[in-house]
Amino acid sequence: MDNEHKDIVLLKGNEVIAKAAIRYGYDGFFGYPITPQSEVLETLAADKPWETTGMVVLQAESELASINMLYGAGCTGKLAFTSSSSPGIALMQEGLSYMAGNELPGVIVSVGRGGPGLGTIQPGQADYYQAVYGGGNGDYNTIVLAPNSVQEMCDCMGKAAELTFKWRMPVIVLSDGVLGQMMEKVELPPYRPRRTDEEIAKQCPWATNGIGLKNRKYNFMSTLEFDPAVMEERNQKMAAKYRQVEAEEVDYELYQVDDDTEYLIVAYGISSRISMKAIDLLREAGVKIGMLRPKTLWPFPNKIISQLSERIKSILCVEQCEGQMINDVRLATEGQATVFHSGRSGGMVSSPMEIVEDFKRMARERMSTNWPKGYWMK
Amino acid sequence: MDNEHKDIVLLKGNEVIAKAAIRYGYDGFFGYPITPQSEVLETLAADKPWETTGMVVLQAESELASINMLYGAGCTGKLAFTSSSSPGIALMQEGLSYMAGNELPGVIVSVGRGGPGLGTIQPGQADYYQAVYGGGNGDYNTIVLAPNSVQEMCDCMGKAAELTFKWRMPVIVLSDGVLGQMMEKVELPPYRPRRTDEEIAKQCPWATNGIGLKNRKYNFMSTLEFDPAVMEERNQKMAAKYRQVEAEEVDYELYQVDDDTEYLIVAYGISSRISMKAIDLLREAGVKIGMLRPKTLWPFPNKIISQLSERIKSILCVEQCEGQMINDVRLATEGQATVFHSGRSGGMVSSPMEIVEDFKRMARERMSTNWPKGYWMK
Amino acid sequence: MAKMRGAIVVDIERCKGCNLCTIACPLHLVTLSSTVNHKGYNYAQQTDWEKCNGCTSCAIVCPDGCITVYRKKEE
Amino acid sequence: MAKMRGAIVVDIERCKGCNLCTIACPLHLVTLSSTVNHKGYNYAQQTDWEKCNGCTSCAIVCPDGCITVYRKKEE
Amino acid sequence: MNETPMHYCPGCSHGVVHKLVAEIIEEMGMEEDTIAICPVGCAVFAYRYVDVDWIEASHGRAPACASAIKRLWPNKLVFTYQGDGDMACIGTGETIHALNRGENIAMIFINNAIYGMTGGQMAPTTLMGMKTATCPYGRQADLHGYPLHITDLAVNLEGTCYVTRQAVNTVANIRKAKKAIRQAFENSMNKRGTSLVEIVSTCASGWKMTPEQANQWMVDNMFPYYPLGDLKNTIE
Amino acid sequence: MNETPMHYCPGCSHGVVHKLVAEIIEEMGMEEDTIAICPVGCAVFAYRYVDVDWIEASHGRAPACASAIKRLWPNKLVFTYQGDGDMACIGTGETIHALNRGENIAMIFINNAIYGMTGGQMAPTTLMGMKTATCPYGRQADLHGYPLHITDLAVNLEGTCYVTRQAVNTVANIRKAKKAIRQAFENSMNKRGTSLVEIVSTCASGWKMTPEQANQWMVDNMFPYYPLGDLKNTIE
Amino acid sequence: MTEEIIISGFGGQGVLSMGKILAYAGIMEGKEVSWMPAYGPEQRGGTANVTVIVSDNVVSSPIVSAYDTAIVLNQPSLEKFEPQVKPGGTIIYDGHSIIQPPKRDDINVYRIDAMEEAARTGNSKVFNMLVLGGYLKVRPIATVEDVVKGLHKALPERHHKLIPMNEEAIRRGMKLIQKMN
Amino acid sequence: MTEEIIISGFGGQGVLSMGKILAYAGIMEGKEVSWMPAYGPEQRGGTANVTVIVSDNVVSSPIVSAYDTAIVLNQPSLEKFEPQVKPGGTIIYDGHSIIQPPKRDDINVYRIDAMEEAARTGNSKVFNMLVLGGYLKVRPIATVEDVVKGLHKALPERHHKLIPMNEEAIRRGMKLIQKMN
Ligand SMILES: Cc1ncc(C[n+]2csc(CCOP(=O)(O)OP(=O)(O)O)c2C)c(N)n1
Ligand SMILES: Cc1ncc(C[n+]2csc(CCOP(=O)(O)OP(=O)(O)O)c2C)c(N)n1
Ligand code: SF4
Ligand code: SF4
Ligand code: SF4
Ligand code: SF4
Ligand code: SF4
Ligand code: SF4
Ligand SMILES: [Mg+2]
Ligand SMILES: [Mg+2]
Repeated sequence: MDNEHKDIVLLKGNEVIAKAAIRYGYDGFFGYPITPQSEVLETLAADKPWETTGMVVLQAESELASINMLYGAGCTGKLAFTSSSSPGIALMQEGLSYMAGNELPGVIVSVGRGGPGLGTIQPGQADYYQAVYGGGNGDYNTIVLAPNSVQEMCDCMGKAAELTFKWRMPVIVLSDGVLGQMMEKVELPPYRPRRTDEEIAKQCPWATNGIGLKNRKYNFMSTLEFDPAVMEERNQKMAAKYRQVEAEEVDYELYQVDDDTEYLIVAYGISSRISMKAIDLLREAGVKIGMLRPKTLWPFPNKIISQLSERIKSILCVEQCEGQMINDVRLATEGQATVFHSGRSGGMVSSPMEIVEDFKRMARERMSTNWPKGYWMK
Repeated sequence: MDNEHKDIVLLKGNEVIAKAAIRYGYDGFFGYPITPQSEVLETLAADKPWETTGMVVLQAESELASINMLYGAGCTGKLAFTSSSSPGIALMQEGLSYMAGNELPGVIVSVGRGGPGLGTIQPGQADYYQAVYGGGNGDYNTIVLAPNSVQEMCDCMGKAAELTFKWRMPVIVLSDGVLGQMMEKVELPPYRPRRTDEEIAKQCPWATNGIGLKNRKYNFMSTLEFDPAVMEERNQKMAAKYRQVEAEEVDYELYQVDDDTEYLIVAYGISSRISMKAIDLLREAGVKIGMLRPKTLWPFPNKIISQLSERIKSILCVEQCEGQMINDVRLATEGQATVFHSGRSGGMVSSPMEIVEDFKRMARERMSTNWPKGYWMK
Repeated sequence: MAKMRGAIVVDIERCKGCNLCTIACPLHLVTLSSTVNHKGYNYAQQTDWEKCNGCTSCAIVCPDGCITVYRKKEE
Repeated sequence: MAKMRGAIVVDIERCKGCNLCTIACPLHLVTLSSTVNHKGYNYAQQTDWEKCNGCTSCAIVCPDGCITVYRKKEE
Repeated sequence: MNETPMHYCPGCSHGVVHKLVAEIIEEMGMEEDTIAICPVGCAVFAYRYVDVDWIEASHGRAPACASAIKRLWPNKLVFTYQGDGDMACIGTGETIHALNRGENIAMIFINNAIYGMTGGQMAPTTLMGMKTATCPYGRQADLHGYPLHITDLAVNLEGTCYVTRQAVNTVANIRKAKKAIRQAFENSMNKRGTSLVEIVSTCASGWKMTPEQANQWMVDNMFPYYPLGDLKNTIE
Repeated sequence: MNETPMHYCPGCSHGVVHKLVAEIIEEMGMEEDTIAICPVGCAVFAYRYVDVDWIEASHGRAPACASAIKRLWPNKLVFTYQGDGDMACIGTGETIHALNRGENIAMIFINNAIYGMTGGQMAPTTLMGMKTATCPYGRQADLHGYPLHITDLAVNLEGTCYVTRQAVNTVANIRKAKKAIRQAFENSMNKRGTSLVEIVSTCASGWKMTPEQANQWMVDNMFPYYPLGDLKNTIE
Repeated sequence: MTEEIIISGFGGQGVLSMGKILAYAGIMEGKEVSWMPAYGPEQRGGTANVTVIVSDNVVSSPIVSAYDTAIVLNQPSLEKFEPQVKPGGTIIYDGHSIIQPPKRDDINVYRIDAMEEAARTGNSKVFNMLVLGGYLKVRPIATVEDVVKGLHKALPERHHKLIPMNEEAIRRGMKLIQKMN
Repeated sequence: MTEEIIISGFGGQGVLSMGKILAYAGIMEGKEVSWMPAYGPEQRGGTANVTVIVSDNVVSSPIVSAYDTAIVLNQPSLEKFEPQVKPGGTIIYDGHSIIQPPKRDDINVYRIDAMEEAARTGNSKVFNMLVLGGYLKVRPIATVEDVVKGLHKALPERHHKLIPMNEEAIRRGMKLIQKMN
């Protein structure tokens, strides 16, 4: 192991995304500036990886161009990524649908801000639907990873690189402006060499890169089909793959969840960090509360939520938006628990005390009334 | 009433969209060709409404331009629409988020084809998520109407015009390639004059059109906020409006649902038409089956589905995709009923017999096993 | 001097009867058949086997690559 | 001949101390203060009330519209 | 120009151009008949400062937005106000096509060779060798391509009636720029086609200079590459 | 060119150009070192007919896709093959910026003045007065704007090394077009910047003519507006 | 009465407009109708088909699992749709375009040599009207008068002068059709 | 030990880098840290603040509801953050920039005339280091040595020559700070 990587540094989440990508052997980055993620491209531009690892860095003319560059890179079996924020990700939806439809690798970092529209440049988590349900057309899914620390921003770049080739589907790293802008200690990974052409030819016999032709037929990458029956087959094959990903790749973390836990918070990303503090405060006050933090938003940790729902009175879903993941939590409970919303929106971020207050309100309402199952506190 | 409107004509759904828009007094259309909806613009171009009603018709350079033209029109209080199909709608997600964020009127006709990506030019219903959950950033909703006949394509243009101004939010007419391409008898509405500038000034004091300035301050339309607290307030105000729309605008239709109904199909658009035939066939065989057809997909008919779920054994959700609306149906059942999927994808469309077969399979599985609640047949 | 003799073979089932070869042949040796192929097109055929000089014009303009030209030098 | 006499009033709190008026004044009558306004900027001020001819150059170049020029003809 | 203090950095060209726009609208008596469209970029808040009806368009799409509006409201003064990132980068398609359709709008184009709002990244108009946050070692052809002179492209499009390049660094240039913008606005009212007024501008913050240095740097470096003057005028 | 029967209409120019592309790749011995990018448009299925690795890009974005690929695979022959709707309408931004960055790719541009695939709608390149499904009474400046000659714009962009306009209606023109495409491909391999080869083409179906009539109409109407020949060549 | 018909052939054979005229004829008879096309991505050539339903009742599904009548105008169409004709239903094929005729014996098989007739008279435009005539002969769901009324509706004004020619072709088609089993 | 600090002032006052140096100093002490900025859309001017947490334990939430220490360098910052200081906590303000000093008496109020000192010495660059010194005096969460080590980490190599000057400013700031209540 070289020395530098053991060096613990203080970096912004966005900077770490860039540095991790270089070290994890990414082949390319294509992106367009937007607050609060511009440091990704800026860090790459400053670090000049094209002179060291050979990574290509290109400032695209728009997010549309970015995603279609990523599409091109993915078609040829290269490991590449793009990065943007809320409206920029909105512009990528057609491209994402194409990537998913062609079962391509590619990593999309989404650093959420307040919305809708241009919104605010302050942090937000209102792009859950955008990432998990997608605005692209057709039946497709993308893996969605949700880091909650600068270190995890770093690790996610490695995990995304692995998953995107393992399953041949785009991976979204859904982050937010807090994680992008805050600094924490981080241990960067050792440098991993980029794959050689030969390795790519071996790993990606499906890719359209002209290499390895001696051992295979010509490839093409197209989402168009003459015959809808063929398209349907492709969709069914993809759907089967998605079921497999759901079975194998769910990832989550429990905090203060034991047999006695009476209340559950479900939160991801920055909300999970703030919730930890809220839980500490509530535990100090004697409340038996814990947290489930999805580390993958798709596939979603349905099973564990369903299990916990059987015995937990009510769930507080904390997200910095008007309520999006809460839908998936409600689905996962299968009607067994009542789910309440907590969180700010438009660029505002909850403080730990605000979550505590929301919890108290939930507990009060929960006790005073007989709420219908799955009631959504609005 | 003039004579022409009483004339019953045989028209394609797409043609009717165009003719209805002219007659309902739309001020503008902005769109880009794409199969299977190109007849919308083509019919407008042939009918030359700019010479009669004064409606503006402009072929845009892309779907991005289309939606931003619609945005401009909406800002100024004009009644305008655009029309496209799957990947074209994907490109409109940022613009839609801007429109919703500014609470603008505007109608978007989405004529679904097989996906994902370029997919096929055959009909599809895989753009439910795209329409109902949206791929734009931030917390927003749009009203989604789901016609199931050429006549309803016509009527929806009137209903959309009304709702989009009533609630100041974009309205999506979610159709599919069958409805767009098939011909049925249709009674076109009488010509309704376009609003005059004075009427617009009165109806839309919020609009940025320079008119009516003597009676108001300068207006501006912006989704950007300096201060996230102000953005949050805007979001909360919008969320409150959405709750009101959910309370007032849910629309659905029941077919063969009575006290004895044991099985329920939930289907919208073309799937509901095919399902009607399947139900007729099943009823002939003595099966007590009926259908709930959402006419609004957002707001979704949660309450009635929840009520019916209390007594109905299991639900077959028919849609021409790998399963999207089924999520909302499952949410609506609140865990009280098991929901199964039926439908083709990628441009394939179920035949009535295929739905009958899927029903049989459901009934068999339902009886033979103790399925967990909300089990999703995949 | 050596004279070129040519002959063309049309892939009848591939031909779409666009007529471009007909126009391109400087010697007007190609016409469309009166019967159609399986796809329903009137396909191209050479009318005069003698005059063709194998210039390949017909093949060059054919968008569907239906025409093969055979050539031999005749002394 | 009639001579123009001018005087400028700077909206001190609006001023951002960009110094462009200073450069624009043909008579070098404007400088930045050594103290700052509430926003923390060293604001513009006229140093010589006598020489100003009210040419408005300073006002025209000011990006923030901080300068009002008063003029009167002096015979 | 109203009393609201502007959010721009000290010495920013946007402020000067805003003043001109406000003055012209007032002089033309068009306050009540103008629909103005501002971009995503530092001028995103233009609506705070000039009292007419304003629309904040999405990044790069102001020309599409304005095209629809002018067609729906043919008797209004409709203009866009855009930066170089907005107009010449993400919005290239909308720009070229609005110009080519000859929409009866005016387009004001603030070319400061950088992305001001997002913190000084490279714009398509950034000069060769110039340092920005995303080309910290200077713009280089192989990595970043060449500066895009979109205004020159506009000249060759049939829909444009007036294409000009101006600056606001001196009193004389400010006066000329004002005349140009007024001409463009009049063209919109007279339905003569599309007018494009480029203002070669400074961005002291993005360039990491004082406003004075920025003005000088502009004269020395920008003007040679983006020479001032009328490029096309079919009206005179 | 493989044996797969093409889906094109009788007489379509696409077929001829496909043949040329296939021949050149074979002549250059580049079958195993080519990455070709086809558009959304009638040529969407190009990958069926020419045996190299192909990518079907989303509508208009082939230049962006190709830019990334050439940078990642600098020693491959990378070219796009696009229609006028694809390249000059929805993809205007990606086209201009790839050209301006001087990406080392070749771009083949089939200008048939119409949207063939979707059934004959107006394209940006549709001539004035020409009738299409979306301008059934003929293209008119006030309603539809002017024909866009994007190839002429390319000439003024610093990143382009070779810009030419060709046709494939006669044996002689086919030969010239072939030379042009070969030059463009060589430029890509030699990393000399971007080459743009426009092929003025027919679309008998979209134009509602027979293939012969279409060829004649092209000679009479398209060539005057889109004159053939090299527009820029920095290589010779 | 409900008649569910599929008409299928090459693009350019007039399949879609034949369906449209049939649907309009249905309307003239006061019936409910639906017309649903399907085609490939080719602009010229390729295959096209249309499902027409003419019924006394409101048409629920425009998509059907089996047809009362299939009119097949090329070989692939025959292969695709012969199995989908209801037992006791009808299949009509063009004698020239179909090399291998239908084999089912639980349906009524008719042949019409419309292509030949059109070639003979040198008027390929009326091919589909000849076929329509044949169909109406064996499945008289509308009178020729109503079909002609339907033609007035289906064709743009400027083509109305061609209606007499079309009518004649319909009547000729009625004579051309022959039962094959 | 957990210290939750907010530093707030105008953009350009060096608020963010002061926070960064503090965070690095914490690392040098072997502590866990987080640094979270907030700023407006202006590129120059406007307000900026940063929340720094230095703790013996892993930092859960980088966002806190109340602060142990608030360092406020302009009037709006004081108004915003004075109420958010924990009882018994500390507020430090710059004497020149703040016209209306803090009023709470359940917290420790300190004043440092750093702006004045910086103006006096003609070196406005060290303003934030003077403030940092003052802070370290009253909240000695790190030794000056560790802060200097932190400076080495926080500053790019090319600025290392400025470190002695910064160290000196820190030490001077320690002397400048005065308790006000
Ligand atoms: C879709 C989208 N992409 C990116 C951004 C981020 N963004 C905001 S302003 C801007 C560029 C501004 O530069 P320019 O247009 O030159 O204006 P200036 O600030 O220099 O006046 C960018 C990229 C955005 N808001 N939306
Ligand atoms: C985003 C998107 N918009 C629209 C379409 C529909 N579409 C397919 S091809 C095409 C235009 C094709 O025209 P052109 O590029 O000129 O190619 P041609 O068919 O004439 O060769 C369009 C608009 C699409 N597939 N995707
Ligand atoms: S080879 Fe030449 S002469 Fe012979 S048929 Fe072809 S075009 Fe005519
Ligand atoms: S050019 Fe080719 S396709 Fe056309 S008629 Fe001749 S052989 Fe047939
Ligand atoms: S008005 Fe003219 S002379 Fe007077 S201060 Fe201003 S620039 Fe100087
Ligand atoms: S130009 Fe205006 S903002 Fe700048 S220093 Fe002078 S008065 Fe102040
Ligand atoms: S960043 Fe540049 S363009 Fe933006 S306000 Fe500051 S100086 Fe002006
Ligand atoms: S529609 Fe036009 S471009 Fe497309 S294949 Fe047919 S002739 Fe060629
Ligand atoms: Mg700029
Ligand atoms: Mg074309």
